[in-house]
Amino acid sequence: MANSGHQDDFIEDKHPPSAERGGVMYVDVDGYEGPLDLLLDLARKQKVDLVNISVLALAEQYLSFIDTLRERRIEIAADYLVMAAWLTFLKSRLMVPQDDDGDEPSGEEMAALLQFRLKRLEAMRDAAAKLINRPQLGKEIFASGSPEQVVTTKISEWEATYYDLLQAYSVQRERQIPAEYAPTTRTVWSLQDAEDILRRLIGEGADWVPLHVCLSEYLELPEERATALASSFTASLEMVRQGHIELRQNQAFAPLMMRRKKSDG
Amino acid sequence: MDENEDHIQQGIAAMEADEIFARNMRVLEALLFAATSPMDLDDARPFLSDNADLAALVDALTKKYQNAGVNLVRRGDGYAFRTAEDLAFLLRREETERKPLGRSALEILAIVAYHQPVTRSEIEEVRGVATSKGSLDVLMEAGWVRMRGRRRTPGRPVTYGTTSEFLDHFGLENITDLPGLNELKGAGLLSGNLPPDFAVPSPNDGDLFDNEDPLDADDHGEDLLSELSEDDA
Amino acid sequence: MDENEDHIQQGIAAMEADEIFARNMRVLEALLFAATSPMDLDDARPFLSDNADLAALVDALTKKYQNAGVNLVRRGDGYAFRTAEDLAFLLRREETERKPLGRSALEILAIVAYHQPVTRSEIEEVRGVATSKGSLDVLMEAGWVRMRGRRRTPGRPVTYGTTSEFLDHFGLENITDLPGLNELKGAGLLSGNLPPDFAVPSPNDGDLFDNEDPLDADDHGEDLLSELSEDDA
Repeated sequence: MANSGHQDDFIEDKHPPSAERGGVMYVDVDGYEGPLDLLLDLARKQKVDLVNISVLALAEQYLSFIDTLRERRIEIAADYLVMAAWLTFLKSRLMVPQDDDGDEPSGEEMAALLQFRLKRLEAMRDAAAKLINRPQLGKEIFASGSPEQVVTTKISEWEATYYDLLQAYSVQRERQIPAEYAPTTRTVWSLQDAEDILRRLIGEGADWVPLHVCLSEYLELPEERATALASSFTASLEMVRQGHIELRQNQAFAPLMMRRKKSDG
Repeated sequence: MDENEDHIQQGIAAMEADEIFARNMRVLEALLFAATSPMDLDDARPFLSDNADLAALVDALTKKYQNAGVNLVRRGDGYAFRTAEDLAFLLRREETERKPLGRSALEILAIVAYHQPVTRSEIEEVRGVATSKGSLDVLMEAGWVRMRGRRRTPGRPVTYGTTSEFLDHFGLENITDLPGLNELKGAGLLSGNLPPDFAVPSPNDGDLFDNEDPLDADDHGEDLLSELSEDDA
Repeated sequence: MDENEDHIQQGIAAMEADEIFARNMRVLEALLFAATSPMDLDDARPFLSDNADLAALVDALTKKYQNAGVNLVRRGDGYAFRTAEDLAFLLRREETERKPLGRSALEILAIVAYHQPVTRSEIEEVRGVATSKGSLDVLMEAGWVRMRGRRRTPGRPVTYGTTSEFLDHFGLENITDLPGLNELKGAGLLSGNLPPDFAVPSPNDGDLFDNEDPLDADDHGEDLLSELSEDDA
């Protein structure tokens, strides 16, 4: 797809105009993307394939370009100066005959490395141009213009059990039953009540009296029977302990007899 | 000789016409595919050969896609490729979300079930609290509660009842299978201490009652009186 | 008799198989038409018959659309319908949504594409200049470049690669279809600083390399070392 015309447009159009006027090259260093870019541009001006380029000539052009900038007191980024130093070194290596100590890279090796880097950068630029000149999606190739969306409908499924339902009904029906209850007061004899009653019933007489006969009046009321028996029995034991009365039972389940204690005066 | 050449010329012309038609069809196909909305065929003209027979092209393209997964269909003034109708299910996904029914919705459902046909204000009477419209909506959306009709009383309130889906969900054969007072007591759901006049109604989810009117087709249950009172509030 | 019946049975089975295949093809056709970005065929499985032969289906579908205005194309791991490439000139429209890439961003894109997985300092090595932070961001925002992982070397630099959207945008079936890739490989220009006679790596936009670690979920590529040096500058 990529034709060289396109490619050149794309690569060159944003480069600053560089021109030779009266033998002096005016180039705006700001227009270059770093020293490698500048070197590549200079190399192209040799109008030969990068393989056949004269690295020595290239280094000299670069260095003189940097010198020009310095003379004109243009500030130069450090990158460019680092490259200048490296090229100066390369130049000396290329011009001075080799001593074969093998440790340091030879001038030829350094030149090959520079060539490699220039070739690689150029290759990437060509690749970028080829890429951008391919038919692109949305420009020359098109996807479906009105894709049909997948519609997801959410269905809420409510969960409730039969028991939940019946309970909800019962609970709220009961909640609404009018609160007109008459408090059923259970009669409970306290021990003190029982003691008072026993004292009253025994009276001043010192005869043995069966307890259930004393209480007969109360024992007939079914709701009081249990409490009357239990409380008065417990109270009577207390009263025996305190020495107010005496208790007697002839045999198991026989009537419980009680009387005022004589000494209790 | 002359006749022969004529035939050859005609043959070439026919071949060319076929090729042009095929090319126009491809272009139209691509344009319709890439169009963001149904395409007016006239918009394709600039891309086609002069005097292209649009009707014939659309016809051929429609036929080509007749049995495909995608059909060429007319939409308004334009044409567009659309998924074949019998494959529409491919574009619809359903997700079911299981959620427990909220307490108040459950209570309302229970009252509707037992007391149907029941109006909203009757529901509120039993519950002793105001019933939000949303809860009834949820129950209707769940498919368990329906509007049966309108009570023939002032304000003509909507009456609610349960549906057959309700019976299905709770495993009831008939609405009368709902346990009565004694069964609720027996199950321990109602306590023994109920006032003598406490009653559990026998529910009815069938025909309209005598005091119920059917809903008109365009009656969606908007309640004039309650809307008004809500507006006032 | 038996033999005859066998033949009939086989005939019926074959017919059924044909019908099933045709239906699968329509379903796949509809799904691919309805999607904008390339679809992984496995995503179609739930809608196809059990054990459908995906490769055979795609093959048949590709052939069916071979000469149409719309083609079925492979894009990385997925497939998509796209307008035919030979209609590119006719259909060409100036893209308005995307700003054209700047020179340096495009150069970086190419380096990432051909050298991936590649670190920022490797990109800088090729270009001989520091990479402004914005350039990679633009490419990632466009959806063409992604952070793949971290190289298992000192400093654990982030590695970059291209995305499936990159393939789709530039109409590449696979990353190995990059234009001029073989020539570049042959010339040893993809080999970093290795001498040309070393084994030449191929770009890879898929799985991590042995010397790459995956990014953690919360690793957004902030590079402590490079952030620091940028702050210092």
